Amino acid sequence: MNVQLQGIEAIDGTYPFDLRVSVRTMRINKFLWSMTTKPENRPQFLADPEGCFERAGLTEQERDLIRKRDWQGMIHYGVNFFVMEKIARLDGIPNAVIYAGMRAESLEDFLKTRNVPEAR
Amino acid sequence: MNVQLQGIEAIDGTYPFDLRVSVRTMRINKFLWSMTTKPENRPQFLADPEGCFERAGLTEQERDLIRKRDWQGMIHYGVNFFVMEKIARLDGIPNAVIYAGMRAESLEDFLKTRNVPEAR
Amino acid sequence: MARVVGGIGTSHVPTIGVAYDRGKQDDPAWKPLFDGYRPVARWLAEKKPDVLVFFYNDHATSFFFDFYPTFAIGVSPSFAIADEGAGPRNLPPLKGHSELAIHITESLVNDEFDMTVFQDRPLDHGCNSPLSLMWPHDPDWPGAIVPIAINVLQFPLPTARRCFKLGQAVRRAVDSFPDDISVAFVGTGGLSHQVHGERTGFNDTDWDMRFLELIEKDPAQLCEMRHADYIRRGGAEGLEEIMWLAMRGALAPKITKVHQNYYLPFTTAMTVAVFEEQEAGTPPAAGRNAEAVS
Amino acid sequence: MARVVGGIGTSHVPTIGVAYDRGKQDDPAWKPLFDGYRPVARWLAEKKPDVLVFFYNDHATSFFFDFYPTFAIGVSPSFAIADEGAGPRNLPPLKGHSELAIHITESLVNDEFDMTVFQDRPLDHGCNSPLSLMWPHDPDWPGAIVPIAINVLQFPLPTARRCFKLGQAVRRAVDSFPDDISVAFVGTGGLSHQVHGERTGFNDTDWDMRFLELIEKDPAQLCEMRHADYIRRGGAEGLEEIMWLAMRGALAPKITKVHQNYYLPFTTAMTVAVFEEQEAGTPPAAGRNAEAVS
Ligand SMILES: [Fe+3]
Ligand SMILES: [Fe+3]
Repeated sequence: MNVQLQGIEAIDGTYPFDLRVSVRTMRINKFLWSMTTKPENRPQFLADPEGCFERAGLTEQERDLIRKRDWQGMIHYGVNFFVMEKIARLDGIPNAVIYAGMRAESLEDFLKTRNVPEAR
Repeated sequence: MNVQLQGIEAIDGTYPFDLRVSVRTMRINKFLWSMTTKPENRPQFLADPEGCFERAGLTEQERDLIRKRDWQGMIHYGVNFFVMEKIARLDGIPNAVIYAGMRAESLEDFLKTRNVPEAR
Repeated sequence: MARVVGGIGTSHVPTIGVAYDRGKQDDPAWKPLFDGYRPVARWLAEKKPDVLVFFYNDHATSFFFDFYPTFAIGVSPSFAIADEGAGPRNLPPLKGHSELAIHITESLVNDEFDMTVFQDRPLDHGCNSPLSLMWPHDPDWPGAIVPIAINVLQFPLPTARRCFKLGQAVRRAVDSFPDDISVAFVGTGGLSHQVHGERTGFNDTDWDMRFLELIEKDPAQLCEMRHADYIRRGGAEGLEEIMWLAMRGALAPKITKVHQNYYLPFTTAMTVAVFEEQEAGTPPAAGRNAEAVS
Repeated sequence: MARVVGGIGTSHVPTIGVAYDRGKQDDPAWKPLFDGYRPVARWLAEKKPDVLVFFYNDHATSFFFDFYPTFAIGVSPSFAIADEGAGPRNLPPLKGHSELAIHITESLVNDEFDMTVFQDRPLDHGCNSPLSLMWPHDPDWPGAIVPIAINVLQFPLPTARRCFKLGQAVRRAVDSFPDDISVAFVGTGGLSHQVHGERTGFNDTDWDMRFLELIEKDPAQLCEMRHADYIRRGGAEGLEEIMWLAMRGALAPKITKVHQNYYLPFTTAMTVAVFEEQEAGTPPAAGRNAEAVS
C-alpha cells in the first residue's frame, strides 16, 4: 500500500490510476493511446474500429466499452482519463459530455451544476 | 562542466557520450537506431541505404561515415558505440573488426594484443 | 551568472488555449480569465526573462505508461506543439535552451535527482495553454523554455516535498550557470478540480484560497501533505498543485505576490499568480541535500 | 516478509551468450568462463530464490536517447528477449514479478528515488547473457526477475554513491514486502574494458582485483570515486561497475565472498562473484535517507 494514498478509499467516486491498474489495463490504454495520439492511425480507427479491436486482441468487454463510449464504465475498468478523452476529441465530443457521462447525468443536468456553463 | 568527468580530457582515445554530444548527433543516432533495432526497417535499410539516408535528411558527412562503415570516424563524430555496433550486427561483422577499426589497426594486429584471440 | 526575475503559478486547462484560439477574449464567459493574464503578460514584457523554466505535466500525449518518468527534462533546441487529437494549435514551435537544460540536468543528477532526459517530444497543453496567454508569439516566442515534466498521472507520484526539493535543486543549478541570462520559474496545474469518476466537477474555493496563501507564505505546510490530502481538499486532478511547489522551491524563502487572478467558471479553478523575491539573489537552501524547508 | 539469500556480481558481455548458444562449454577458449559459472548455478539451485532483483543496463536496445532514464524499473509480468540485430536468442521470455516490482517502486518513489517505470520492453544482453549461464531455463525459468536499469551510457550518469543508495533503498523495500518470498540481488557489468575510441582494448587486472576486494570489504571507497576515476582505472565501459554498487548497497554491511571467477580472454575482464551476508537479515541502513556508508 502506497502510504501517500492512505485514506483514499474514503473518498467516493475517485479511482487512483496506480501501477496495479496500469499493468492490468496496459492493453486497452495502449490501444486507445496509439489510435488517438498517432495521427497515422486515426483514419483506420475511425473507419474500421472492429478490425482494429481484433488486431489488438482486445477482450469483448474492452471493445464494448469503446464502442459505446461508456465513459463511466471505462473509468471503472481502469482506462486512464487522459487516454480516454482523446477518443472524444476524434469524435468531436466536448469534455462536458464525458464529465456528465462519468457522473451518469444528462449533459443538461451537469451544466446546471456549473457557475458559467458557457465557459466549456 | 560535469564535475564527475573532471580530468577526463587527460585520458586519450576516450569520447564520453554526454548530452552535448547526444543533442548534436541525435539525427544520425536515431537513424541508425531505428534502422537496426526495428526489425521492420532492416530490409529497406539493407536494400536501399541511399533512399533511407535521403528520407532521414542525413548530411553528406553522416552518409559517408555509414557507407564506409568508418568506425573510428563515427566515434569521433559522436555516434554512440552501442548504436553503431548494431549496423555491424546486420552486416554479420564481428565486434573485433569494429575494435580494430576504432584503433586504426588491422584485425590481425588487434588480435595479437589479446590473451585468447579465439574467444571473440 | 544567471539571474532570477521571479515565478509564476498558473492553471493549464486546455480550454484556455481553445478559447484563446477562437478569439473569445471579450466573450463575457471568458473575459474574467483573459483579463487576469494581461498583468502577467505585462510583467513578463517588463522583466524580459530569457528563459522560462517550466514545471508541467504531459497528459498521456508524448509520454505513455509503457515508459513513464517521475521527473523528465527536455534538452532539445526546439519542441513541437503536440497534436492532442484535434490537430496541433497554430503556434510556433517552442524554443528550448539546450545549454541551460544540460547544465541543469548535470547539476540535478549529481545532486541525486534521477532525471529522465528527453529530446524531440512535442509539448502538450500542460505547457502551451497558459504560455499562449502570457507570452507574445507572433511571429515567434520572445525567449526559450526548459520544460521539466512531473508525473501527476500514474501513482506513485513524487511526494509534495520531493517536488519542492526539485525546485530547490533546479535553483542551485540556475545560480551556478555561468552565462548572463535571466530566468523565471513557472509552475502549472490546478487549482481545485476533478475530471474523473463520479466526483467529477468537485471544487473547493476555500481550499484554493488557503493553497494560494500557503504557497506564498508557508510552503512547509504544503510539503507535509500527502497525495490523499491533496485529493480530498482539491480534487483528484487538483493534485497537480504539487507542480507549483517545484516553482516555489526554486524561489527565495520570502516572496511577494504581485498579482493574482482566480476564476471558477466550469470544472477547474483557473488561477494565475506572479511572485517576486523579497531579497533578490537569496539562494533557497544552503547546500546539497538540505532539508526541504527549515 | 521477503528473505534475502545473497548477491551476485557478474559481467554481462554479449559474447558469453553467443558462446553459450553455440555450445562452446568445452571449447578451450571458453571453458574457463563456463566452469566459473557452475558454482553460481549450484548456489542458485540450492538457495532457490523466487526472485532475482537485477541491476543491469540497456545498450540502446529498448531505450533510446530521445527518452533516457537515470533509473528505470520494469513492472510487467513478463519481458521478451530483445533482438539486438542478429535475432533474439532462443530463450523463454523472462518472468517478471509485478507485485514485488510495484511495491519496490512505491517504496523507492516515496523514499525520493525518481524512478522511471517501464512495461513491455524487451531485455537485452545486459540481463540475459549472464542469466542464461546461471539459471536453468528449459522449458522455463525457475523464478522471476525485477529488472532495474541504470544509465551507464549517456552522461550525466548517476554517481557511484547514488547507485549504492539505490541498492540500500531497494533493500528497505524488499524487507517490507509482506509475502514470504526469497530474493537475491544481481549487479551486472564490467569489469575492466573499453570498447570505444583508440583506447579500445584497455584492461587492468590490478584494478579488477582491487575492485573485487573493495566491493566486498570497503564499498565506501568505491562510492567516493568519480566517473572519471572509474574510466581511468577500469576503462570507459568498465564504468558499468557502478551497477555492482547497487547490488552491494542492497546487502548487509558485512558479507562473505563464497565464489569468484576471473577470466580475461579478449576485451572484457569477465568476472562472477557470489556473496552471502554474515548476519542474515541485518538491514543495510538504519532509516530513510541515511548516508550511503557510515
Ligand atoms: Fe493537467
Ligand atoms: Fe554493458
